Amino acid sequence: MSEAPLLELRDLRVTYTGPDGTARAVDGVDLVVGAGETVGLVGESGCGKSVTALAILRLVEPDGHVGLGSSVRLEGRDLLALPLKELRHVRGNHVALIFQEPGAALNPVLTVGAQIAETVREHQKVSKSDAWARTVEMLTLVGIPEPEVRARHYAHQLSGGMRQRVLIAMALACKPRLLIADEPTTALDVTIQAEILELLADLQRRLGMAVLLITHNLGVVAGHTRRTAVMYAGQIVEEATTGELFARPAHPYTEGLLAAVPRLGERRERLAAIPGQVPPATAWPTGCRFHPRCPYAWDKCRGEMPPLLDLAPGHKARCWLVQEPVRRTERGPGRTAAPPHGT
Amino acid sequence: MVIATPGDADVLLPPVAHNQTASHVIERLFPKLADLTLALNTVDDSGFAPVLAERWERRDSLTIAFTLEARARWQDGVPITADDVVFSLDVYRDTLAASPYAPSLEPVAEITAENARTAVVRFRRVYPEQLYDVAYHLYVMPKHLLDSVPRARLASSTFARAPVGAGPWRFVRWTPGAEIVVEADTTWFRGRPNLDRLVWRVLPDVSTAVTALLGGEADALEVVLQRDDLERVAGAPALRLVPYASPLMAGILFNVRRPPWNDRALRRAVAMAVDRETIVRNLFGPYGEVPIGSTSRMQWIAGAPARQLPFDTLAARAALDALGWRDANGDGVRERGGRPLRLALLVPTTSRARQQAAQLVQDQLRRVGVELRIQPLEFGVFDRRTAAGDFEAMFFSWTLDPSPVYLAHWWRSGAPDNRGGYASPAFDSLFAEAAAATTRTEALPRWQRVLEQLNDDAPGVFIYSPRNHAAVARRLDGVTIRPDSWLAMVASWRLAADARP
Amino acid sequence: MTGFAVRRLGAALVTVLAAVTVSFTLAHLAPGTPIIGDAERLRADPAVVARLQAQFGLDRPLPEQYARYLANAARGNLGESFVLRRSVSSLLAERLPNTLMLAGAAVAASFGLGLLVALLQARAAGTWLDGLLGAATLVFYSMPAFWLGLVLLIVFGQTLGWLPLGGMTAPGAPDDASTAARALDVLRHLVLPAATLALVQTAVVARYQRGALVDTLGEPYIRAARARGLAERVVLLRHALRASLAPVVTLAGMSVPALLAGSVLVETVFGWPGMGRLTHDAIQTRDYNLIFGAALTAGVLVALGNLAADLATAALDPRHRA
Amino acid sequence: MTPGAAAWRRFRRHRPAVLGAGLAALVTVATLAAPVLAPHGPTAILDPIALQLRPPSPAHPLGTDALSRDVYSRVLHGARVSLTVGVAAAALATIVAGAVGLAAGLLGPRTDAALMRSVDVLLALPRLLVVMTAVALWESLPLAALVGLLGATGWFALSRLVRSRVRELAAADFVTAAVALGADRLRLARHLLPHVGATLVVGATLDVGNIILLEAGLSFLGLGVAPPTPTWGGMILEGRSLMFNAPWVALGPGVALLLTVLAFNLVGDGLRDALDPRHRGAGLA
Repeated sequence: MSEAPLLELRDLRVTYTGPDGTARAVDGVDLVVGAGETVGLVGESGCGKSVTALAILRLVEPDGHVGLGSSVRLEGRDLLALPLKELRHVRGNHVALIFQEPGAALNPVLTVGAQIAETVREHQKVSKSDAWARTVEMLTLVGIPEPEVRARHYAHQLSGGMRQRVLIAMALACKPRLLIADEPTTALDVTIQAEILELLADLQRRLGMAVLLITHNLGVVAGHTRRTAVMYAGQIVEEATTGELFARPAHPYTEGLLAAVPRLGERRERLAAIPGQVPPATAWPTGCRFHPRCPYAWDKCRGEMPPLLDLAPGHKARCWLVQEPVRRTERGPGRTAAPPHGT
Repeated sequence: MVIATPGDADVLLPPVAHNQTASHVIERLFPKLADLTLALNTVDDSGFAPVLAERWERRDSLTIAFTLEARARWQDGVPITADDVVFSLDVYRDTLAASPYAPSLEPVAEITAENARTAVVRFRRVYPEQLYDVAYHLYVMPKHLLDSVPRARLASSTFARAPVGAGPWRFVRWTPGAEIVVEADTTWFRGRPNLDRLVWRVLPDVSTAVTALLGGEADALEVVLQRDDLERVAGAPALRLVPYASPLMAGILFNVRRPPWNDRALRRAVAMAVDRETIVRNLFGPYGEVPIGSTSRMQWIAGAPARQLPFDTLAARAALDALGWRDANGDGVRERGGRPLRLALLVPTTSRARQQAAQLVQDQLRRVGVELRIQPLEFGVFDRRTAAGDFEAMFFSWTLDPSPVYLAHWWRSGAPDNRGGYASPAFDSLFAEAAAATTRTEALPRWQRVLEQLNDDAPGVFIYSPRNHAAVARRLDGVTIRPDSWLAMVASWRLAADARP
Repeated sequence: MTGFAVRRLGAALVTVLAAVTVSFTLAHLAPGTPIIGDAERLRADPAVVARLQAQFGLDRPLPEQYARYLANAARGNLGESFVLRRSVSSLLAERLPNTLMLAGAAVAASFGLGLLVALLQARAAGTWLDGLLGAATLVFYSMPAFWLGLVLLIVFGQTLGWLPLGGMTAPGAPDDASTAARALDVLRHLVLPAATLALVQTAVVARYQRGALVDTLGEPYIRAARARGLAERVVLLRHALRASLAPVVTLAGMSVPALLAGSVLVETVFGWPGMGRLTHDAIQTRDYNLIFGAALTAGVLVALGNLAADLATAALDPRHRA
Repeated sequence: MTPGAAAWRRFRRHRPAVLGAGLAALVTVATLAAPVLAPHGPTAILDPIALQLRPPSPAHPLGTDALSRDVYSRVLHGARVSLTVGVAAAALATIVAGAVGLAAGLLGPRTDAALMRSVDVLLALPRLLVVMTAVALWESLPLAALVGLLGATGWFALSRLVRSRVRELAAADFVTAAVALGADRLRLARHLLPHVGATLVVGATLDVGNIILLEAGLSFLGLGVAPPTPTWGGMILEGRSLMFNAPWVALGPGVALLLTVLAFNLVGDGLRDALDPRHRGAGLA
């Protein structure tokens, strides 16, 4: 048979236990990322996408717990079963992670160069000076001017875009096979966002790695990913090739997200948003978890949780509308009167 | 030999040193003309042994001529001359040097250097203890090293911290707060001491000193005073207790200038309410005693059968009632004319024994309706306030002089150390008679009357006189202690034969 | 940078001045007069007293005495101790190193131990080990230092007999003792007093540092470091500890007043010949010049501590290098 | 759930804090009921010869001291001075800290700068030494003066906390609104006081322990309340010279001191965690 995919999540579940009860932050996620592929994972904050990213590298411990039946396979090896020592060899080396707040992800009291070099030295048996050379090389690669000088700077001495470049350099220093980028541009200026995305795309081509791009903004995945999965309330609610998803969104949530994407040349007073908020992870609604916010919801949605239903080859959605598409036309989204903001 | 000492020396210069540790070190380093022998007979000349002076002669009733030892040298090699003796008296007398010992040398009119080896002392008046005063209270110091130092600066001079003497011991070093070291002068003209060096180790208090002794960190301690410490030493196989008569006497002194304590009957009543025996047993167990009056065991008059006030609570209560002090309001304290019978007692914080005794007295007086208020004061403040007469009662502890004549300092009308203001013509005349006696047999009954006069007038309550015990390591032999100065004979102490390396 | 230095220096000067002024004010507000020499000298002769008063300048009006004192102090002349009859500066010079040794050892020990405890706790935050160590530090934090000293003295000095009972050196060390033997001797005497002072301070450091570490371990950059595959040891020591060290180092610099106060009690218990005991004696005997000298020294030490804290903070946290 | 109830719930869940509160209550009861609980008077000399320095026994659970007094009874009575001084001085310090903190936070930048610079300097003074100097120089100080002295030297750090809390609040909407409505500063202070209350209560509780230790330290140096009134520090001082022969004399008061200070520190930690949610995690686990 064919080789195992690069990354394969099966029934990933992550729970947190706190004073308010147990939060099922990630609740049965299946996801596959092929070698060299770019996949988008989209959803509002609080829907579990960041936790999914962390869980891949088992970074949710000790506060969070990964479900017993879950598996995270990297080229067939289950990372969840790996001893910590071997897992560390995967972290930063085979799979790298970049976070949304480039400022917060850099240690303020170490120079950025030192942080890149230490990563290199952690995973490769190289001398200090070689690691430093590699650091400068990587900073050059991500387009930082005067890399020698910048390497000796601290995070607070760099601009936001510069910091994100540093993080990318750091993530790529060991030539990982998979880069998980969690909201890599959210904290940045719009102009810099584009630059960073271009840089990522460029590097991906040159280094031949796979990218899992996590964002709340569908606009970011457009043009950058081949496939996109949409997450809501700890679950994947829709998955398709990016083009298909934009062309034929099947899940009302996806529709909502698409409506929120600012289109070029379009100036609107306010982004069309999905009414309401993601419910707290300790109390997911019964039935379809989106039903309280869904303009189409009917009794079935409230009583029974839909499975991921195949819609077309490679296009799945977790919505009863897939079975009863007729209901979509009966009740348009515009008819719900929703409060402008959550309470 | 390591001597544990609770408290560092202040200065190592005889006329200006004040504390015990300093005087012990000074006594090892500087020579006197002559010294007392073990008998502590201060009255006639037979009680003295030559030190710096090889002999002396009485030229008349006011003059003694001392011939200095020819071999005597300062430890820097310079010979000791009569000029040094003249110079030393001058320093003691100089008001700029402000020596506390000046009053003891008051009877000396002048000292002249007849030639390099002869110093002639002239006294102001005829009295039996002339030799004692000039020999015992005057240390001879090197003029050639001290002459250039301004008198007011003597105490802070480098000499006072690293003295050059001419005693049987030679100064080695002084590490303030830690230790003072002297070593045997092997060339000393009266023969070298047996031990090689003496180290005074400064420790925070007696209890720690005892523990240091028990742990083998020290060999000797001047006084182990309290019962619990004594029992610890007594139980230690490597140590022994060497008893000797104590120069110490402690008790409560009333300020008789302050009413109602000018009332002799009131003082007597209070004195009768104090159970001195219980206090002594509490403080010292079997190792202390109730003094017969204003004297200590060390003084030769301590054996006189003097009459004392009895401990008699009933009599005390009756006397207080009779004086009109009654507890009308039932608060447990007697009052008269609306004024409660209260006595404020100053006690120095430095003395554990006095603190403890004061609280016992407080308890005993409470039983007869007298309220004793204890005011603990730091020693310096205690001393200053009592010297200024700013007190109602003080808990004193006096280190007495070997000579009973010095009792005058405390009790004679207007005497410098008469802090309580006691003034009794009867006492003054009895005292004069006693001091004029030229033999002990003649003097003893007269001293007894002196003591009885004090007991009757009760200017104070004479509570305890400890039986001193030095703690000494068993490896030391030949340990003889002269009560007035426990290390006086240390030159003859030696290591026991089986302890020699 | 110059502005920074000038500001710091100014603050230091104000601290020193405040220490002297407070002691001067307290001393002169108090009833009674200073004891010159001692009571017996006072009794000697009123003329002598007057002359001594004049000699020490105590007959002048207060503001003049104060100004005079400051002027002399600025020239390095702290006057003479009334009681010990030596120059105050020589007394301070003699005692200060001992206290610095004691406090230095205590600071070093409390830091090492405090950080270790904090690391153990933070790594196991929320577990029984964390709770146990937390309870232990709180107990030491609540313990009177002088009492702890007594207990240590009984246990290690008397019962076990491992360590000396007080003082700084064994008595009568031979003059030819080697430097190493002397150092070892002082070290043996140092253990208990330093441990007493250190244990209380350790509790402070550990409590503070645990909190800082737990906060830091929740920072995104720690997760980022873990995500890069760094060993837990590296994450804890190189990333979390370093990043959370600045506040506790500041705390150390600011702990000079507490250390000075602690040294008074601990030196009294152990008979350690340091500044604390000297100050205590000076206060007890109303040795004015010595009190002022001690206050001045304390002020200088506090100012230096603050300065050291500033420098260390700047060294540890690049964000503060402004 | 009101914030108060939430805080109370958090405090109740904080097991060490509950333990501390229990201990503190116990000490308080001991203080008030000492005459009933103690088998002997604190100054009662039982038998100065036969009962001197007896080790602990059923009759004298903590032994007797050099004057044959019952150490247990003295420890019970000693709680009075410690607790009175601790609570009263902490209360005083807290009031001053609150006043200074509010003044600095509300009276404008000049007052603020002046007050906070002064606090900086005052913080640099070793508290024990200052108090020691004052106590020693005044020879005998009544208890009230001691309380005053300890209170007057205890507000520096807390005033700074209060001030920063006030500044934080001053930026809050309701204060801006109040100012816009022309509320005078006194009114404003009244508005703010409940909000800085948590900071004050926590500070006060933690300072009680500190002050008790300080008072004990002074007594240990012989600078405290005069005998025969029993104080824990004074008892340790008495026990100090006896520690090799009769360690129980210093042991009893030392443990009492430790437990009392521990109690207040536990309660203080618990209160801080309960009242100041931002601080949670940084305290004791």
